[in-house]
Amino acid sequence: MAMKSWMYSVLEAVQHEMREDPAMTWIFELTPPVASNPGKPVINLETEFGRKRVVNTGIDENWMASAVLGAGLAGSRSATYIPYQGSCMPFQVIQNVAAKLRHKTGGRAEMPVVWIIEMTGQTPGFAQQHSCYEEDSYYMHIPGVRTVIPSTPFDAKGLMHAALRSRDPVVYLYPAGLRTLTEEVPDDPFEVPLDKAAVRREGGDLTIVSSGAGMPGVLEAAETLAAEGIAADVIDLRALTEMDTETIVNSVSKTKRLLTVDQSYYTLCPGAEVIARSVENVEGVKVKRVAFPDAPPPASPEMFLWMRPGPENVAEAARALV
Amino acid sequence: MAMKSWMYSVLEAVQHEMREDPAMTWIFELTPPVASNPGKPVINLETEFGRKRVVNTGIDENWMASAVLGAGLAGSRSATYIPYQGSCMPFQVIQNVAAKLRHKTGGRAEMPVVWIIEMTGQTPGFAQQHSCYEEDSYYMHIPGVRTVIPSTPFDAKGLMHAALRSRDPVVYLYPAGLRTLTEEVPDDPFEVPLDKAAVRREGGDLTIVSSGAGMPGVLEAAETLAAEGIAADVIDLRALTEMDTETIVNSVSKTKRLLTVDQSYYTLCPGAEVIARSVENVEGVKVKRVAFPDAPPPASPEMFLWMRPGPENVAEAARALV
Amino acid sequence: MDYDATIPQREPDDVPESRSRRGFLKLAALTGAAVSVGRQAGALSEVPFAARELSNEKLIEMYRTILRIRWHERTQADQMLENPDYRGYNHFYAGQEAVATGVCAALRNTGARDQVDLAYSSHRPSGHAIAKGVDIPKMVAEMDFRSTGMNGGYGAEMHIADPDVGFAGADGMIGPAPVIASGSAFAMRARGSDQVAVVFAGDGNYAAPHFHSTMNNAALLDLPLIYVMENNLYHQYAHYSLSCPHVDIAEAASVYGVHARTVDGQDVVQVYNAAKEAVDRARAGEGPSFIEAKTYRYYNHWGAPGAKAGELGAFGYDPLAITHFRPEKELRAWMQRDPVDIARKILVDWGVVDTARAREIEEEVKAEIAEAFEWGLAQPLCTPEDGLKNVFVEGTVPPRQFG
Amino acid sequence: MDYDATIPQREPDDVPESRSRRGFLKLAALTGAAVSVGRQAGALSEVPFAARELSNEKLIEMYRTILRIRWHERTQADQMLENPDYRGYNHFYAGQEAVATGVCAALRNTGARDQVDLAYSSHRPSGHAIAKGVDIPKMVAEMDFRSTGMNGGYGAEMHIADPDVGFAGADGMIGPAPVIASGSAFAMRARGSDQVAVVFAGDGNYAAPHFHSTMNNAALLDLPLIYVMENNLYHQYAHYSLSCPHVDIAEAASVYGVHARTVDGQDVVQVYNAAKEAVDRARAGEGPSFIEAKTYRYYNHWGAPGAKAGELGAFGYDPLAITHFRPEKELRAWMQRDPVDIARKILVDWGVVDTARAREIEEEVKAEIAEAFEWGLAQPLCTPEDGLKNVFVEGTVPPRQFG
Ligand SMILES: Cc1ncc(C[n+]2csc(CCOP(=O)(O)OP(=O)(O)O)c2C)c(N)n1
Ligand SMILES: Cc1ncc(C[n+]2csc(CCOP(=O)(O)OP(=O)(O)O)c2C)c(N)n1
Ligand SMILES: [Mg+2]
Ligand SMILES: [Mg+2]
Repeated sequence: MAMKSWMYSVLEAVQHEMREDPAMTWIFELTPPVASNPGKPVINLETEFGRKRVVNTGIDENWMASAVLGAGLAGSRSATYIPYQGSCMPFQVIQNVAAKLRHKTGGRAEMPVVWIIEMTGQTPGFAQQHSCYEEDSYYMHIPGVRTVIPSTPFDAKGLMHAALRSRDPVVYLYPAGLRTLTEEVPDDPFEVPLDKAAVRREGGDLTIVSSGAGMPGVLEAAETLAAEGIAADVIDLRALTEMDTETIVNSVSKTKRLLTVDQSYYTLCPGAEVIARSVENVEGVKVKRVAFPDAPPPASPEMFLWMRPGPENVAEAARALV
Repeated sequence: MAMKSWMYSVLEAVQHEMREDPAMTWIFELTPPVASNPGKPVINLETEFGRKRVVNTGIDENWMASAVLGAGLAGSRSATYIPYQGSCMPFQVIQNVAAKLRHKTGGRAEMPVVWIIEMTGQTPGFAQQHSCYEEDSYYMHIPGVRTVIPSTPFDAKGLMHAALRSRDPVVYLYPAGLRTLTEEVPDDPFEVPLDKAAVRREGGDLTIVSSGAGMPGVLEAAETLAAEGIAADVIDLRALTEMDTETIVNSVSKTKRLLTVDQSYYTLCPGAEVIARSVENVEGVKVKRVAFPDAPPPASPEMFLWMRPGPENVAEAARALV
Repeated sequence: MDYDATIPQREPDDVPESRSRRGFLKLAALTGAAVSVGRQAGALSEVPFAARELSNEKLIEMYRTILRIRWHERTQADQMLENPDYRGYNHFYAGQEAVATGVCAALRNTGARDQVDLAYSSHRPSGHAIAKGVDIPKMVAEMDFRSTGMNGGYGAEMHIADPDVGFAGADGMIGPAPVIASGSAFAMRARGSDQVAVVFAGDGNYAAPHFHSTMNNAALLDLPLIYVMENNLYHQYAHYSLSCPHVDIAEAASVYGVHARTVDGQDVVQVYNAAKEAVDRARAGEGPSFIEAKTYRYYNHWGAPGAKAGELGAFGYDPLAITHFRPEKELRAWMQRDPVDIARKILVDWGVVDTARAREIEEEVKAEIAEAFEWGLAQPLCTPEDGLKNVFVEGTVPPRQFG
Repeated sequence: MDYDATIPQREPDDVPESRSRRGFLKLAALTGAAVSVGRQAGALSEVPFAARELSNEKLIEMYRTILRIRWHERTQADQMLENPDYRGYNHFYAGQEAVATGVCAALRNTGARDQVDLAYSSHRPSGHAIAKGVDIPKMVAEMDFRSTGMNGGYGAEMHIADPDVGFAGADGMIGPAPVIASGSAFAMRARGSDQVAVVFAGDGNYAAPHFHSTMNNAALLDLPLIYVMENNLYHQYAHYSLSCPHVDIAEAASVYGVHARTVDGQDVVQVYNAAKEAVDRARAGEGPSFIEAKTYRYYNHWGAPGAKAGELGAFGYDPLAITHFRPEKELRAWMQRDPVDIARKILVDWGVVDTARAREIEEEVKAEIAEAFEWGLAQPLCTPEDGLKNVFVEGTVPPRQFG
């Protein structure tokens, strides 16, 4: 156990699995699979496992995503790290090939593969193509791949172990803005389940549901609200597909107040699904939805920071709801 | 005015616009841009306008979609017909380039382009990659392109005129299963607005919202229900982005009962957004959602036809709601 | 052979006059009917004649495989044409049998997952599947959506797969399969296995952007990938010159440094020779190969329109009066060089069997296929609720059609 | 030039031993520092020397353009290093100035939408933008997110565009721009215009699947497309030999039948000659061209790390100790062939200006750029609510961050 950075926690999991399984491969593009952490040995997958197993080639995210799928079908566990700029380049092969492969073969295809897909949304000034945070919804609508999105270094490691060990293909969304988080993370391997939401706070006045990069702002807002006497259940989805409806419905049945918070565009943001499932199952729920407007993120920090949902927006919407 | 097939209605619109504008181009792949209709001259865009303006090259839907975008940016109106097999091949360039281009240039990019994207979902036996009906949600989450989905030959023609004349880029989803529909369609050009839902039936007991290939089954169910004394408002979304919230909210405020019907996968189907917007705006709404399960469509007709929402499913869910 | 007629008609001032296109037209006009002969001679002289080492048993088995594919296609076409209860369909492979057979004869088709060679197929999979060794009755059942089919009735024609014999499976999309196959080859190389990954793809795949990814990465990483391009001249209604500036698509591959061959796809021995060379290279760590097999399909793109029950091939079907449609004379010219005939003649010529025995084998195969259809079409239909299974390894997803 | 050092170190048994890769290594070792000289001589002898027809005014204007780019970069780098209030950033183009300048000098940079030639740019756009003739003060304002900037502060560096001068704009993605540019060329050809579409793309674009789509369709349709590949040897930290089996990427283009040239990207005259040839061909309906300009960037991939205010270039920055990082000696060797120096020497040598006048021009340009920054950084900031505009042509979208 030690304080660990996000990236170190993730690569620790990958390193462990690659040591256990000499057939496992890793394909990268921009980010060399290297991480260091105070008081810990440097992890460098490329030098430790060699360029036959750990490789970068050209800027071709579709090849990267397809190649790990092919590796899986050949019986080798495999993962790739797709940088956010290329986050939708492999969309078609995941949506239309990988996601349908087990079903179409009547269960005979094996796909022990993980696509780590970076998401951004954090850096003001990077604009439309480099500040967007929208992929959650695209990948969430796909059945047949498990789509998860960690929001803490602990979960990042535990979900990585679970994803690499899963026989289901996993889209592992990685909110790059959370890279600077650190927390206590065990050295030994452990799993966080791929289909369970986390209740981050228990309140009773309202339910706030968010995920990934939305979580820090939500937790900050919940703190503020608590100080004002408003106690919120805070749910971190973690699993987008399959979504943990039970945890949401349990909370909403109790609070009858639901606030969803997303950095993704409003229309069909994950919160839309959370709301729909809640009101399908619970009557008389009051709802509100905080999300990025249906506009690409602009470059100007003045525009961008005003549009991106922050803790104050969350707190304000919560106040209006209770 | 004459009874016209779907494809004839669409190509009539395209032919008219191409005659008006000698710079306009059309890129096709499988389906030669040819249509005939009893008592009407055959339309053949390729022979009428020549292969400099009407072209097919290889099986490369990303090129097709990107090429019309480039044509638009060069000042030429342009459209392409993407067959359903390639429906998500051009996803990235639409989502991450075209949709962001007007915003990122501060309004200076002009994109008078239309991507006609075929959707299937109708033919039992075609299985996962050829019976799916899922693209509505992927394209609907994208801001900056107008995504529309006609459900009748009349709308198909009117929306095509509107799309081709729009300065906004348009994703025009084409439910291929509706190809066999015919109805009275005017010979002269006319427009159906790109952002207005259609109220197909007025009832008052409940609101049923659907779109595209879902519509025929919904209308059939509404008929059945009417015979039983249950009167439904039936709304055809037509515009997925930007969605016509007003029409939905007006109806739901009145009925307080909302049933959404989609052929798309349940999680984040368009109905999730309809439900979320409804309950954000109207209190005390009872909701139900009919959709394709979160599984790829299987080949076996027994499995597929059971899973695909049909008129009986719609009627049954409506009965349970009122 | 009415070769020129295969080139789509165009208005002179409407024709893109690229240099390579002009080259294509000229070359095609010059060589005409001799194209495949010229290629054949080339292949004979260039590629080591590995087939000389094939045992008589193996040669007979290859002949049987060709016949199994042929009679599977013909029987299924007859079903489609005559049996109103039959619901299956196919993108028929008849005419191309020697390609799948020659290639798969050079592969390891049994063994554990780290032993068996993998073959990726396309939307036209039945020939590849049979050559790779799948259970034909189960495939027949699958294609008619039966619950005891090879894939439980979930996939049917365009999605059949049988990992047990290394048949990675059909794929209904043009583009992705070769890239995915290169990933299998990458994994094989990474784990130090001598397996190879083969992908069968049509000429339509050349224009897909995936072609570049596949070739480039296979070359850069020296992958044990064998790309078998079955150039049957058409994708649907379009002649390949509309989408490819090369006469031999193999040229496009060799530019990446990929070992490339063009072979007569109607002659199983030539296909085998090229495949054996490619497999030996790949197992020895010498990297990827590309084999362009010139071939032709006897039926139309999909299903049996234009065909008559009991007759081979489909003639004169062109409902949309598509200008680019393949001419009937071209089809008839190709049928003169039928892969079944060619294989039979070789076996007789080499003294492996006599004509009578060859005919006998054909009758045996016909009976085997008839039985396969009998068994397959007698299998139980699927249970509706099973559609909710096999989304993930475990569990079922909830029904959602009821609201 | 320490050329070998640019090739990533690898363990012998870990190296993919593709034939082309070996060829690459051998050729690079053989030619060493002489690479660009050899190419230069080749280009001089092959490409018509169109520059002989350039007027003195035009030559001086080209020199000014190079200087404008150079001083824009240096001034902005200094801002980033020294002005804590400066928020802009750049992927600096310094070192590559001759490419954008030589190409755009051969284009039509004004006129209506059916007259002006279009240039598509990349994530490294400032040089292309200036050469195409955008308003520099407005670009400076845009890069610092000002509401009166070229794009209203919506886009900033990686998204600048100015359709008025045919600058179709930057694009932060690797891959799509060349394909889109080919669509512009398609439209130009379809409407019978003699316009051309140019796309600037880095060596990183070679491996993207889009490369194939662009080349193939440009060739098949004979499009008036000019693909200018600025091969500055690296994409981020990776030498291009990791992603490309060719020494000259132009080889990859010529295979499609696209007219291809390799030029010394440091010499504006050679770039111009190749560009003029390509433009003339395109306008005459002779189809696409590919120009590979061998060049180098003086700063690191992004921003100014490793740079010192007031000094040109960035040295010795490699925080992640990346094995594939470019060696400092390589950078210094390239700086010996600086595009500004080369352009100045040519002008003096041809008697267009004397050294004193050349220096004077440089001072004028420096002053012009300084003014541009003064104006740009004094512009008003954006209004938050404006972020909801320009999603569609008309209207604003609703705010949704408030719930
Ligand atoms: C991405 C994509 N676009 C379009 C199609 C429709 N389609 C199915 S098969 C086919 C033609 C394929 O031709 P080719 O690769 O030559 O194979 P052949 O049919 O000749 O065996 C096309 C266009 C598809 N399956 N996938
Ligand atoms: C699809 C995609 N993947 C990854 C990136 C991240 N990226 C930005 S620039 C760059 C390197 C580009 O190299 P090159 O094309 O040689 O241009 P240069 O930077 O040398 O000018 C990369 C990988 C991107 N922008 N787009
Ligand atoms: Mg073909
Ligand atoms: Mg570069």
